[in-house]
Amino acid sequence: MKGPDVSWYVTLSAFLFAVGALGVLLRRNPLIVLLSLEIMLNSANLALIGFARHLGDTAGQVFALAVMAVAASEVVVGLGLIVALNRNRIALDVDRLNTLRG
Amino acid sequence: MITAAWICLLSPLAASLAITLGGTRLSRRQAGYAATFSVLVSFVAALVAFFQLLNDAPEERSHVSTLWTWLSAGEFEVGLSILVDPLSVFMMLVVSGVGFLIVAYSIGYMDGSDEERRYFAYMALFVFSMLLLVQSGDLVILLSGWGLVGLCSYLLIGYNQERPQAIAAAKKAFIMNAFGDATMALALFVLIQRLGTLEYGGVFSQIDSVGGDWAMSLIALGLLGGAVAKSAQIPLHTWLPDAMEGPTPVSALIHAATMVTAGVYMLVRLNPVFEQAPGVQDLAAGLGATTLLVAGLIALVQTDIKRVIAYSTMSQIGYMFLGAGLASYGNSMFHLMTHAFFKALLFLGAGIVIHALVSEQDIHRMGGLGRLLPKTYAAMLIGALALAGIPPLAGFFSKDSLLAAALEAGPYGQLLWAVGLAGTFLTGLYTFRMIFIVFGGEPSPFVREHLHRPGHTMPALWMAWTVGALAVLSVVGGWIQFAGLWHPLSDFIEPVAVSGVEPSGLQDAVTSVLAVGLGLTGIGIAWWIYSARRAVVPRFALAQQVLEHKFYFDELYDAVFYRPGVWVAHAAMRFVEGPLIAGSIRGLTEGTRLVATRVTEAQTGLLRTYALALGSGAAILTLVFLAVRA
Amino acid sequence: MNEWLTTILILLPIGAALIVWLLPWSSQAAGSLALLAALAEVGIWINTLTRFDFDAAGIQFDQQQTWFDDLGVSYHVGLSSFSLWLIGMAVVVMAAAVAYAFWTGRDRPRAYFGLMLFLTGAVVGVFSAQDLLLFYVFFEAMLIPLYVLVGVWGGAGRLTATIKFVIYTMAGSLLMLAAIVVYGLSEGTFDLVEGADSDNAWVFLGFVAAFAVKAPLFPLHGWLPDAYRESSPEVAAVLSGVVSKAAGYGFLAIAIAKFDEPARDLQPLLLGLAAVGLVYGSIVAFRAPDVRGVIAYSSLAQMSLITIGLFALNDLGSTGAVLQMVNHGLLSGALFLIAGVIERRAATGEFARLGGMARGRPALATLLMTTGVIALAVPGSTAFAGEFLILAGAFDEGWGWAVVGGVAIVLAAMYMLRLISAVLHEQVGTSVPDEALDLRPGELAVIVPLVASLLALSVWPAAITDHLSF
Amino acid sequence: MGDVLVWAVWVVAAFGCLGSGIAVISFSNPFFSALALIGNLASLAVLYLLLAAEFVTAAQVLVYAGAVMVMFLFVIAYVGGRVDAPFERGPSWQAIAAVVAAGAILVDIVIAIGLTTGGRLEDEAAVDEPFGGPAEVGRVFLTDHLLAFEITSIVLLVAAVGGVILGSERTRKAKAP
Amino acid sequence: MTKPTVDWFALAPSLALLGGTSLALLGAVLVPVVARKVFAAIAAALGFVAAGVWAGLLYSETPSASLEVADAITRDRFGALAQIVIAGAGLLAVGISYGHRTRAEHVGEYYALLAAAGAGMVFLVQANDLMTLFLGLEWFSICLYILCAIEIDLVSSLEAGLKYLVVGSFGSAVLLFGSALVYGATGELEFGAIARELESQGLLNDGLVLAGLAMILAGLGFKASAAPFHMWTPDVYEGAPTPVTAFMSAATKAVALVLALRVLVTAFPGEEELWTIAVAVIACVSLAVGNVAALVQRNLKRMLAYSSVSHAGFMLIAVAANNELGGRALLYYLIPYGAASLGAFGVVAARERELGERVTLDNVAGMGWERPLLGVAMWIFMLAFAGLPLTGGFVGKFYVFAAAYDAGRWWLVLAGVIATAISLYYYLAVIRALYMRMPDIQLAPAGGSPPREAVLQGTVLTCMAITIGSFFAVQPLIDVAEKATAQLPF
Repeated sequence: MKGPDVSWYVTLSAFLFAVGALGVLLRRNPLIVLLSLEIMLNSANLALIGFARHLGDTAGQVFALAVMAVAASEVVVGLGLIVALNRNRIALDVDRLNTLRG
Repeated sequence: MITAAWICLLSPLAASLAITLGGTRLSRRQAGYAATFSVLVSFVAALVAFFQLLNDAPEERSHVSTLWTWLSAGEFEVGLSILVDPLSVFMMLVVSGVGFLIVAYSIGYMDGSDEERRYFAYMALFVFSMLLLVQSGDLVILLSGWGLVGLCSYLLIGYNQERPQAIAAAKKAFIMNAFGDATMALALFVLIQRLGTLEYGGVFSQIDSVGGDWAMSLIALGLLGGAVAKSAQIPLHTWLPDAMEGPTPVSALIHAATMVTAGVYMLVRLNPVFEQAPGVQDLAAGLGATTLLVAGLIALVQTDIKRVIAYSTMSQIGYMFLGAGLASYGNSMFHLMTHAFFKALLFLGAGIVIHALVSEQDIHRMGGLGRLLPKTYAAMLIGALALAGIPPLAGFFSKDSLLAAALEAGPYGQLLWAVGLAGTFLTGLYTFRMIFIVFGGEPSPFVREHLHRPGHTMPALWMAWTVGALAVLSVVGGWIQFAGLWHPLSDFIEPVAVSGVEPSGLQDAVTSVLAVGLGLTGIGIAWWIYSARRAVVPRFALAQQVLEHKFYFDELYDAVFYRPGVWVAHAAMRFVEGPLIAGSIRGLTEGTRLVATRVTEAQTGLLRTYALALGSGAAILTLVFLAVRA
Repeated sequence: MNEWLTTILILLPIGAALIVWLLPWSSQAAGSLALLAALAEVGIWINTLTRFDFDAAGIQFDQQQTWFDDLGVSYHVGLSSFSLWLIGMAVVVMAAAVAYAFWTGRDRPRAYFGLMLFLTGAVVGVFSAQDLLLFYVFFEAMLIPLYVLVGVWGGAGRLTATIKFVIYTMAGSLLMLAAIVVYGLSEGTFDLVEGADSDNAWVFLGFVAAFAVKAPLFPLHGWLPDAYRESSPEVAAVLSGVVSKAAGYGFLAIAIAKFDEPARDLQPLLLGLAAVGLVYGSIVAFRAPDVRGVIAYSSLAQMSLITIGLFALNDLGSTGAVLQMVNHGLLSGALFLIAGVIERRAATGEFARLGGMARGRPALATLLMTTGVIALAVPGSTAFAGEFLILAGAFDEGWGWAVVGGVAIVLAAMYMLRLISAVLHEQVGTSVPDEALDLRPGELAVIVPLVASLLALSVWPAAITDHLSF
Repeated sequence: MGDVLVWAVWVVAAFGCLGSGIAVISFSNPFFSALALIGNLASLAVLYLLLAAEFVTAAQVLVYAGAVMVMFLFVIAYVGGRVDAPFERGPSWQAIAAVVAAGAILVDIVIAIGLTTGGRLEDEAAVDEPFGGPAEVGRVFLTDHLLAFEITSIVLLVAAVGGVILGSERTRKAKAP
Repeated sequence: MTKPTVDWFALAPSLALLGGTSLALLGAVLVPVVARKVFAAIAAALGFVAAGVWAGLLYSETPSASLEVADAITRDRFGALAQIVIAGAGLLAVGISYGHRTRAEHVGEYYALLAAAGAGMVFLVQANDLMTLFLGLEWFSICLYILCAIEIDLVSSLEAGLKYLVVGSFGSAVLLFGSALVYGATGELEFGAIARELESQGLLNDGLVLAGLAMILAGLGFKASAAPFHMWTPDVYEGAPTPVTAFMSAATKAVALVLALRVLVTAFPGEEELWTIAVAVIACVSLAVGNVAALVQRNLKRMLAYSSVSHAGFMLIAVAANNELGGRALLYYLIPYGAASLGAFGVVAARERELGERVTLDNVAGMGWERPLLGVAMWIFMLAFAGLPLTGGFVGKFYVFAAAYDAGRWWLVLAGVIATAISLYYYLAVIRALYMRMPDIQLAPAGGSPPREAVLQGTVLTCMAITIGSFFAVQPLIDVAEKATAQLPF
């Protein structure tokens, strides 16, 4: 069973990474920004797992699992922040979070 | 002898310090006595030194005494040393002698001025400085004395601190002299570079090894610059008439008898140096001749009694320069001495007049004083005759032998001789113009109104006896030397300065006759116009104007130096200091601030911008890494 | 004991500063303590002077203690003959400044006097450091108290003045730090005694940059007019009298001593800058509208002249420069203190509103006149002696330098006389109240010793020039 | 044949995850974005399967697409989806720069892949059966990467604490300093 | 299936801090509200003290470096020394925090998170593979995200938290992707092994490695707040509670830079040419941006944030030197810099508590005279930042310059010098505000000075003592740093 080699996967992950980055850079809703960050982390995971298969080394998969946990933690904190912002009746728009500047 | 010389030098300094530090603990009159006494001590010490020196054989009459090393650097050393030799002793005698009389006169003249202490401290300091100048054994010490007399001159010209003209005159005098000091210093630098020493003995013995006419001329020119400035010779003469703002005894002491003749002293003292640069020597003589003529002409139109005398001083020093430049050292020094006598006398006499007329100095407001102040008139007359070179008064002997020497000194000398003769005519004319206007005729209304006759008070007596003493000296002072017949003074100075010209008896006689004749002619014309009033004063508009503007020297210097200087200073302030120096730092800070504002504007507060910066940073870094390596 | 002398000279004032800062002294007590410390410092210096062996070459009373050895940096202090003289000048002027401040009274006295003492220690440190990094440390340590002294106790424009002063100075000294790093690492040691000659012109220029700002040399004097005008008089006295000498010392002990070849190569540049500064400073001083301005720009001219002497690179020049550094320190100190005295009476230093102060105030007149004429280097004064040697040395390197110097002498006479007349003479100025008194005993006690030192030096300048070795 | 099938699955999954990814960042309603992300994660899971990472796939589906996304949806429901469109204000410099930057990163990585030394990415290591299975992953997690495992737990703990703090009741009204 | 031996000793500092975390968390639940603050603070402080002591022991008991726990961490003196610095910073941060008016119900968690962040940092400096690197980074980062936002009633705090979180996660993702690429190219996660593989397989010009290295650099640059990855710094520093800012400025920077040096020299020695230049350029950009932007700041915290960017630049110069001297310089620099940074924020915190508003250059006018201790301390800290003598900051800069010159990069010395000159302007502006300007109105609350905060003042005093002490005690510190750097494979 010979499928696409690892460069395909990595290229795909690069595309995903770029899409995620674009999301972070373009979107103003913090929730979508968080979702985009998830895409970025997942793209890295894809690369890791792809390389793990390519190298025949489980370490990559382990790394990916750990990244998942980290991503989940970030989501928790990020969502907590969004909830807190919402509680303070602050518009969920990162462009309006600009009291600190200059 | 050395001890006496040191006492002579330091005694006035001690008095000056004592008066300064004593402050109000000394009464005003005590200050005067202290100063007078200290100068008297100097004079006595000078006499002692003189007689001790006479005990030595003529060729051994040179003694150097060094107190301590004054300055040193590497191999170069300057000792705080004095030289006692015939020339310095002669000058010590003149300075302390005339100085003593004038300081004593001041006790009377300055009585009632509320800052007498300052005056006497300055006077004593001046005598010290002048003695330092003449006694120094090293060119640096000479220059120090040179500078210090200039300083004292400044202080005393500006004695009337509230008078702006006095202060301006004082500054002018100091700055023109500073210029002379600077050129002297440059000459000294050449000497240091070439010879490594500035001690007289060392300099004179090695002077022929300076190497190069150029260097030698530079040295001589530099020194001459100092002499010209100090002695108010053309072209650095304009300060002297203004210096008459000082109290009259100051004019007598500093601006007639002693300080202004320091240039002559230097020409004589440093004759071995100048003789290596004959061109410069000729220049000195030429400058002297020009000055004597120009000053004599200007004196014709002056209306201030002191300024008339001041121009005559310039003119007389011109004679001395002429003599010294033509290597007739003995006669130069002789004229220096007699001039000190009669010029001091004239000034002090004028001082009495001014004093009597409550500080009025304009001769046209005077008149008829001869009857009111007969003794003063007599004294002034003696001075004036001596100045005009009428025998048997002092001026006759010294001036004529000096001119006679010029006749001997080749074609150039003869030219100068002619100029000098013309000068004697002018001398007679302007001197007696003054005498006749001031003393002759009927008392003017002004005089009637303002004259206050000095009684037989203490101050008046101090003034009287000193003037008397000077009058006597002006009469007999010339008798110590007569042409080729009798010249102990020239002989005495011979070990220091060998005169290069010896006029013959015939030359002496011709010169004397012509000089006296011209002098008398001048006096006669003066009498004709100003006393007998047979003729009106001739008017030549152009000449009048030129003379009244003193040949436009002041205007010239104003246009050439002062105005451009001020302009440059303004320009420096306006175009360099402001925009460039202060502006550059302001521009720099403002520029940085501007950049800073831009940088902080990028800090939009939007996290998307921040992520963008991070992302593009990473992208660029990656791109660069890939590009560099692959 | 002897090897501790230098350290004691450095640490005594700093220790005293700490005591003044940390203990709750009253205003009077703080001032007296500071004055006492400053005078004790003078005493110790005299003691050092008597113990110093002028016939021996090299550094004396030196003490060395490793600071960090991997780069070869140590606490190494010691005295050369010229640093001894400069220290003497510094401690005397500092003592006068402290005394003046004590007499005049300053707000927040503990902070003030502590800073003055600290500054004293730092200055002595600069003149005695034998390790480059240590030198730099002291060089910068001078700046810290000065910044506050000008900035807190200065006049209305003090804030701008301090900023300019510090930024300028630091820009220069940081270049020096770079130069020190390069020199030290390439020599393997930062010790001035052990370090060999370097021929790196860039490193030399790094040092020169720092000193040229500190001195200052044209055109790096942008900080000078403000700093000298806005600080209190005694601080201005210290700034121009003492602190600027750190530059001269640096030129002599480091830039010239360790960079023979670059110094020779770049001699025309340095001489040129100094010559321009000399004339320029004199000219601007002549037009300056106030007392401090004249002194400030004359300081620029004088430091330029000293630089000319140093970069004549011969015995005449450097001897004259050291002598003139001492002279100018005392002169500048005295002049600024007198300026302060005048400003206390007339509440202004502007010539347009001054004048006629001589009448009835003989002490003021005498002191200003004496200091002024010495400052214009009237022949026979110690300043004349210094300038004479400097220009004689410069003449050896080319007659043009000496001619410029000669011009400057005349200009110096012009601006100094202008200062003297504008303050003392002519009509009484609008700002001069009739009831303004002559110098008070306290003021006399501060200024007279400085003037007396100058007069003593005028009698015997060889006291310094005969006791120097390079 | 197997190759073709694998390729086909790959292509579908790849386009699925790319498309859903783009959908995530394009939907103006966060609710739909979150749903699209679930699709994205699912497509990734398929790819993981192709890469013989069975355990990771399981974790992806259960933990990620399941638990995490549910939490997301809850929060979105709680705060209310605020609608915004990526380009609603037209292309700003920020948007242009963002596209350029993201594109640059993409290009960089593609170039990097192209520049790998000697085509090494083509030969795949042979792997045996347990590779990617729970046993193998567990073994590696508890031996070679023991610390990573422990740290993961700490991170999760910390995040939990953070969630508690940030989500806690408001005590007073917010005010700007 | 071999179980790895766990070197508990090497992990002891982290464990000590985790113990502190647990204790504080327990306290948050079990201890009554009145005593909670004291308890939690003491727990965290004890954690930091214990970590510091263990790190010290670790330092003395580790004559040579070794890899522990399945090569996941390095046990060496370099790490141990960095741990001591971090533990010290944490302890001082606890001191600054103590007087902070945190909401009572979260004070236990606050200290727990502080200790947990400390634990993460202490762990991270020992990290020896890409996985522990990433996880450790996230460990303390997540703690800091929460700490920044912990004032959940304040918009600025939340804003700071969110910005930090989003930009931080973005940075982490970049770092992670870079790690993945390096892993893919070399097949290794462990630093030493990566270096070996790069060497043996001739991968120095491999695209994946280069891209991975660049991305890892960017990620680390973000944590060190080096320009252009720094933009979060001012906002977060300003918005976060001041004690947290203090801790971040000292500790995060220390970790990021120490780690950067470790990763670069152990994993990428072969790419030296590339990354030294890159780091040098980043250093220069940081110096420029940090200093220039700081010039126009009025808000003190913001100004200090920009200043921390510029200091990242200085320390990156030491990293770019890539030699033992540079390592020494970095380790030494961290000590006075950390102390001054903590102290400066401590003073800001004190003023903030006094006034109840943001501290700007305007409202500290005359503070130096009102509060002599704080004023003098602030003065000293500013001098230390500016690198003026009598503070360790001077020696630090000197070492950095020496290292740069030693590495043949004289232009870095010049850049540093120019940057320092610019920086003076704003550091001195603080002193100017403290001492030379007088307040227009009385800003401090009426009724004299606020309650004395002995803990805070003690902390500031300690910072001051360290800042000055490090100037005089250079030799011992450098000896220690020398032994530490000797264990890095330069």
